[in-house]
Amino acid sequence: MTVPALELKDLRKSFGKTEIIRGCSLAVKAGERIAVIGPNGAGKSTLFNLISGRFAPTSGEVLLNGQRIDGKKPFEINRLGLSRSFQITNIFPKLSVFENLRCGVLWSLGYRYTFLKFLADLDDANERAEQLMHMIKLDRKRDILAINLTYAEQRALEIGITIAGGAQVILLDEPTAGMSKSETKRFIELIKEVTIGKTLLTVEHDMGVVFGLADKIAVVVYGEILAYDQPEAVRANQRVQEAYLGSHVADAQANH
Amino acid sequence: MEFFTISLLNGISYGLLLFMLSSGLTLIFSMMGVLNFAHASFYMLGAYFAYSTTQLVGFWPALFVAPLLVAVLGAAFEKYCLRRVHKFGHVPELLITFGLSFIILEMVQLIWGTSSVDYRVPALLDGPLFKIYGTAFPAYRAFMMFVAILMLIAIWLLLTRTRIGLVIQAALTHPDTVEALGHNVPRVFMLVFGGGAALAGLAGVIGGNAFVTEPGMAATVGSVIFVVVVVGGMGSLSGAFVASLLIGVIQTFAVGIDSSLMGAASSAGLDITPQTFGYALWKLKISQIAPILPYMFLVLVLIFRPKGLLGTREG
Amino acid sequence: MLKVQNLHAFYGKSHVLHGVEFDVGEGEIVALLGRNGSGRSTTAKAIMGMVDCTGTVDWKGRQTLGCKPYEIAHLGIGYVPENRDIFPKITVHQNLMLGQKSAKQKGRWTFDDMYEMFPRLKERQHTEAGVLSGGEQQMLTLCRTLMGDPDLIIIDEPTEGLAPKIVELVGQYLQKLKERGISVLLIEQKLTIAMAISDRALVMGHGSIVFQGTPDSLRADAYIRKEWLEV
Amino acid sequence: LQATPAKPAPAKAGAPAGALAGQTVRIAFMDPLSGPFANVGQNQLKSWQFAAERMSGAKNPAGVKFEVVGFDNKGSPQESLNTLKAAIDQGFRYVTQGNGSGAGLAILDAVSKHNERNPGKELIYLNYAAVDPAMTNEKCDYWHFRLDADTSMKMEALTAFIKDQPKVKSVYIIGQNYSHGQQVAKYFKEGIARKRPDIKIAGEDLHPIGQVKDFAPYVAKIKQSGADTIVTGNWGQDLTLLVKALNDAGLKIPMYTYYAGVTGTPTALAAGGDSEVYVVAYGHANHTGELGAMGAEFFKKFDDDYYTFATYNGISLLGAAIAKAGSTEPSKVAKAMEGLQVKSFAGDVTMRASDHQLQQTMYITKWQKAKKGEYSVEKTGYTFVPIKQMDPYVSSTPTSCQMKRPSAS
Amino acid sequence: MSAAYYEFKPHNIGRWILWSLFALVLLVAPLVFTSSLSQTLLSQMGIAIIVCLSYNMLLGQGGMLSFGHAVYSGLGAFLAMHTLNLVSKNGFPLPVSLVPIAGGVASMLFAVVFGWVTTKKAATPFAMITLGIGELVWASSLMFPEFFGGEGGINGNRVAGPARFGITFGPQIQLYYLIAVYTFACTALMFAFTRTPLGRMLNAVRDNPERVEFVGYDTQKVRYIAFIIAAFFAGISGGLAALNFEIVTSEVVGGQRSGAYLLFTFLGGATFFFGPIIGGILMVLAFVLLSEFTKAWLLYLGLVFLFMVMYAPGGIASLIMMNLRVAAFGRLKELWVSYLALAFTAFIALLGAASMIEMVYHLKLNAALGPQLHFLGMTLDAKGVNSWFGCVFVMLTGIGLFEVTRRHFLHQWGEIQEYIELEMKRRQNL
Ligand SMILES: Nc1ncnc2c1ncn2[C@@H]1O[C@H](COP(=O)(O)OP(=O)(O)OP(=O)(O)O)[C@@H](O)[C@H]1O
Ligand SMILES: Nc1ncnc2c1ncn2[C@@H]1O[C@H](COP(=O)(O)OP(=O)(O)OP(=O)(O)O)[C@@H](O)[C@H]1O
Ligand SMILES: CC(C)C[C@H](N)C(=O)O
Ligand SMILES: [Mg+2]
Ligand SMILES: [Mg+2]
Repeated sequence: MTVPALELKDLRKSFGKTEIIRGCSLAVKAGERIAVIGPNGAGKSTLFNLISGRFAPTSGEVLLNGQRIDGKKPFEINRLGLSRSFQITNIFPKLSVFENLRCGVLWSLGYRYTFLKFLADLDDANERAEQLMHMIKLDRKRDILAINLTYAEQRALEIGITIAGGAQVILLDEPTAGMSKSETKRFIELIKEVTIGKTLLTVEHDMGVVFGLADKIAVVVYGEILAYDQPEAVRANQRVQEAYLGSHVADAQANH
Repeated sequence: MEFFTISLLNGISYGLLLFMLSSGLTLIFSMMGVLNFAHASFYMLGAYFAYSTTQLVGFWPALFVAPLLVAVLGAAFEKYCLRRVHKFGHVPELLITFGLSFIILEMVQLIWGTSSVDYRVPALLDGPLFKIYGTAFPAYRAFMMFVAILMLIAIWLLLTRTRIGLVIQAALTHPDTVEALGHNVPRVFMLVFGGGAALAGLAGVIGGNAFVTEPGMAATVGSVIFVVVVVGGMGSLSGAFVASLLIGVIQTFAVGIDSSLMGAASSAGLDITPQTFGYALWKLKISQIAPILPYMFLVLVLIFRPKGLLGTREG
Repeated sequence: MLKVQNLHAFYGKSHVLHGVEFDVGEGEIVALLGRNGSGRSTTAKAIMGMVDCTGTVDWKGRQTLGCKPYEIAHLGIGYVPENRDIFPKITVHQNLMLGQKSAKQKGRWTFDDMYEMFPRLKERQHTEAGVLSGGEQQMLTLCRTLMGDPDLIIIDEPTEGLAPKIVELVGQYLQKLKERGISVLLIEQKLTIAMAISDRALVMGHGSIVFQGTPDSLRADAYIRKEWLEV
Repeated sequence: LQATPAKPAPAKAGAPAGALAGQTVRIAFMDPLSGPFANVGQNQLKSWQFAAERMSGAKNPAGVKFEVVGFDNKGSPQESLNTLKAAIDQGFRYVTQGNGSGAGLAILDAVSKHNERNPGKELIYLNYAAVDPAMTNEKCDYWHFRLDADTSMKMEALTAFIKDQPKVKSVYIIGQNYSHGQQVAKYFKEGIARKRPDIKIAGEDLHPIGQVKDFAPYVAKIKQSGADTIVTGNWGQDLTLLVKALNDAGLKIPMYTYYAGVTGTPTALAAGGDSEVYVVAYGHANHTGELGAMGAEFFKKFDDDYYTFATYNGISLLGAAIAKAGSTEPSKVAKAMEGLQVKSFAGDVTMRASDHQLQQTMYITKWQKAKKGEYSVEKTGYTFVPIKQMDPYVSSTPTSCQMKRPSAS
Repeated sequence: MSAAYYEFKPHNIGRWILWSLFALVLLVAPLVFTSSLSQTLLSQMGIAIIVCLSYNMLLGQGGMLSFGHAVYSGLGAFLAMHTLNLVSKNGFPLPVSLVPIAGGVASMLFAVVFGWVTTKKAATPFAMITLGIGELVWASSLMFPEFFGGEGGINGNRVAGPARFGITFGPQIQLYYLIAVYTFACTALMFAFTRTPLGRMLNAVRDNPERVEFVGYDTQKVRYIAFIIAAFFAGISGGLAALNFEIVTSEVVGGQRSGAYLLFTFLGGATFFFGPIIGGILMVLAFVLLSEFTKAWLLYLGLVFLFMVMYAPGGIASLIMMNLRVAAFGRLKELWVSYLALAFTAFIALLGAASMIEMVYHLKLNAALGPQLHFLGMTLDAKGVNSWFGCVFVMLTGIGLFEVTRRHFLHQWGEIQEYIELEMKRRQNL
């Protein structure tokens, strides 16, 4: 049996007295696309924060390719090949699009803290940044400061930075939030394209996105994983219906 | 025992004095996030205004008039200068207060001259309040402590009984939204800055004659009041209060401690002679560094508890 | 109640709204639809006096253009901004307190009403609002505005980031508002909910209103939908 | 531009006064004229200008005219070097400075280097108040002349006074923790051990300069120690706050100081009420005669006190030296200045050749309410009255100076 | 802005020209300004340029607001001076020209220690820690005469060791050229730093430290390394200052010095690389010349800051860049008449205001010397109604005219900016 790309073992997190994550266990195989859904405040973003090192778990384990990463700093986790995007756009506002992306690739290409080489001479990094820029379709905005991009473009850049380091496991937190229908559609295609061959976890509320993107769905309710299964099975699951779906809004989205 | 009691009394009263000096800064810094480098200048203005008003109408009216004048100046500065740079971020805000401190200093020198002025403690409060072990406790010092406590209560009421604190905190991140909820944000900012300036002015009225009213007086309190505010914790009034008392007491007791590293080393069997490397450091007595202990305290607190003693936020 | 005429709005030099005209009646839910960047949020901000604009905005017979945002708020217009502009450093309860225009204000709504509406908020009432989940923040902004007891409430994309069930809930609550005589100007992206609850729909495109009518007529108008809404 | 004669008048040998009359000697004054110490600098600049004006022309043996121009060194050693350069560019050959030994040492060193590197364009540095003993000891320089008495001399006078005070039994030393404060402590301990070994040092405290806002803890410590006398080199705020704290605590013991007379300090002292403060200095507020008249006139003109009497000595010495040298050329004047003796306001003063330290009379004065006819310092109603006058030899201290004199002519 | 755009052009002629020009200015400046004061001023400008640039590594590039940068330039100066004395007194075999490097290395070592605690934090805690450390170092600088030389500081003689090629560094001009070489080299190195991976990550840390952690970098370490590098350059400037003044006193580590670095770096413009160069030059001019020119210099300085922060928060560099942008779109020539008019009217207004300020100062400081004062070739009577009336009149006229031209200019400027925005959009969509 192969080692799962990402595995959670009885993960728990409390803030003060309230326990927000109450024992999540989950194993994601390499190359799978998982959608994480659940009611507001269920703990989806918190889960992502625990995995990516923003918070340290109260107890439990997180394993990346079999290696424990819980309690590590975000940058250590990132170096091990896990990258994430943010629910609220989190980019480098005063750097250009190109620079944003280049910042994302530098570490993975081994440039670390060097100040003895010129950026301009780092052909591999520049090429990779150009390539990413092309992938997220921002070539024409190459030298625009990120702060001057439109919302959708910023979201795209957010994804671009996330995948820049070439991490094999990618976490996306509501990547399409705030986008219109048409943009969302385009965006799903984009995400699909750039994450080929990678392990992907996405939080989403838009069922259209969820069903369009996911191989499997994990349903988080009140800090626990209520279900983890194929989309069709989850949709049919009675408890999930009660807790989360079960409305014409979801149906309308999913059937769109 | 005698020394301990007197030192404790001195420590607490010095702590309260620090609080008095820094309360206005706490108010402005914690609410508006502005590192007001002109705070000490407002303090100085308070002293000078009080000096002039005292000559005209006496000390007691000056106690109200001078802070009021400072408040008006502070509010005007907020309205015409500070507000414009708010959107550029904290560094420009800080620099503009820097510029203001230069201007105030020069103005003070122009109006009142470069020397100290003869601003005295009112006769009513001149002299000792009581004697303890033969050492007098001056009445004016007690008055200062009293005013410091009043300031604490006033700010506390302002923060808890009104929503000004909430409005400002909210407005720091989303001024437009707060305004759309029906709050006159610019006016609140102006009032708070004016209020902070008034507190500085009041401290000046009282500190000016307790110490020396001269153009250099701003510079001498300049950085220690930042220490109080930061050690206490940004955004925390009680923190500033605790920090003032703590710094006051620690510093006062440190003055009484004449031991040095050399003493510690020799009791540990090491022999330190003037030839030893870093002899100057070895022979330094704790009492000699007492007045700069607050800065060490500051550095240590920030490293181990960047939020400050009772603070809730880091930035 | 609200009558907007010939509204032009500017961000610095860029002209964003080009003569917007519409009105909102008492107890009416009006949906303002349109693509990203069509100018819906700008319309809301213009009514609230938060952008430079010209034209007339008539509220209960009074011209409010040129008034300050807080004055407009005091006249009874509530605004729920997009992007979840909650105040991150203060608690949930304090956020709600700021919704009231003064500490003494007694409105149609109490804290308990809000907590009843969204029990999740009650649970979190003493936490810093900044750590709330995205959805919880969204609920909070809505409640905060309601605490100000407005007669007209302008809501900018309230269902963004809410779970489908909650979206439906919000729809129900908007209808309840309407029952209490409050008018709603609902700016939405998600047609499903907007069409379900609104009395009238407006479609905006390139800074002006390109369609006005009932939801049903909009549903029927394939051209408008294709050209000005989704694909 | 040049201060020295452009057209050498046909020399009447042996009658230099006639030859020099009408020439102008320009002195560059460099001290803080802005910033926190501006008050002192402004007062001293006026004093120099006042003395120069008063003693110009026929009033000095050389018959030259003196002119003093102020340069703002902001109290900073580095800025002093800039002002020195500016002064050199403008043709000044005489420089005076006094406020702060830091700037003083910088000027001393720079003048020395300049003179070495630019023969024929020498400068003379008249130091009127920088009192670090180093300037006339290990760091002494041929081009530097000190008009004030240095820390060790003042302490010599002070200990000589204390020696005769039987009620002094236990002394507390408090000072600012920098070279001056450390020196005061050192010289006091040395001197008193020599003169009154029975006097106990009850305690010694050095505090960072300008950092103490509240001296109450120090006063508590002093009281605890049982000292009956305080000796301090503190100045400015550090002095006034100490005095206030002593008053507040009701600790009435005599305090011996160096700098209670500096601009601003008397006002602050007066505001603090009666206190027993003594000052050791080479002058006091109640001189009569020429100096007294000057003080009165100065007050009338500037509404300010004249207390930098070194300006008087400085100009007198310079005039005499120029007359003796028969030239305003600094290299000659410097030589003439060595060992020169002139009549001052309190007997004769001598510029000791071995280290260029002026030997002069010293006073111990006491701060008290001014009686009728006494000079009211800073209009406070208080004054410094002399209680002891000491001849120059009393305060004379040995020097370790190994003066390097220019070899040529 | 535009700098990044040209990055990949292999032969960047513009940049070559700029750097050659910089070198040329350094080369000929002392030939134009020959007095000994101006030579030492030029030397000090070189020193100030280095230290302001190094300060801007923290402030502009790393978003670290330091209140204690003088600690590093100052300690560098002290150690350089000790090194120089080793050379001159003990014959330590180090050429004098390399003494500044010793200062740099020493500062770097201090930064390794102090920086480790300082850079643990960012934003306000960072600023406050630097304030605290600055105060501590300043206080110790007076307490330990053994190392810092007490009030007189420590001095040395830069004419030390064997002269190479007849260069002793005795004459100021020789030292100036040494400083010029260092200034050029340090500027080039610091510019190069902005083009390296670490330099770029430093910008990223300034903008969004949290995100930096999620692209694999330890923000603390980025700040720490940058801090050490900045200290190195600060130390070099300190070492040069030690050679220039041949004396180092405790003022060099003082808070005022640190404050001046902050103020003038900002005034020059922290958002552009070359801003601090302007700032450094202005710093020397303000402290040395302005104070000679007028007693009211602190007032003027305060006012300049107030207005600059309010109306040009990007500093002088941003004003220059804005005009360059206009020039790049070929529309600067329309503006020069307005600029001339603005300058002229502003001059009139300032003349009136400054005359009044000078009269007030005169009344306050030199009233005893009579009411006459000379200012800019005019003779004013500080007690005369005519002078006051005249000044008020001049000032009001100036202000009035200025306001008229300013309105006109703003209109023009807005129009040009609009044009540029449109043009840029157009080019983008090409
Ligand atoms: N730092 C924190 N301190 C206290 N409570 C927290 C903190 N962070 C998150 N929470 C709480 O944990 C709960 C889960 O939040 P989380 O952001 O994970 O929800 P979510 O599932 O992402 O919801 P949404 O879909 O609305 O974004 C929320 O109730 C939130 O208030
Ligand atoms: N602060 C601003 N400065 C300049 N232009 C702006 C600003 N805010 C919005 N715009 C521009 O105004 C236009 C209308 O924006 P608005 O936010 O009103 O659109 P919207 O319909 O609400 O879209 P969204 O779905 O993105 O919320 C857009 O082209 C946008 O780029
Ligand atoms: C000519 C086209 C290929 C590009 C054009 N500027 C556009 O993006 O619309
Ligand atoms: Mg979430
Ligand atoms: Mg919008």
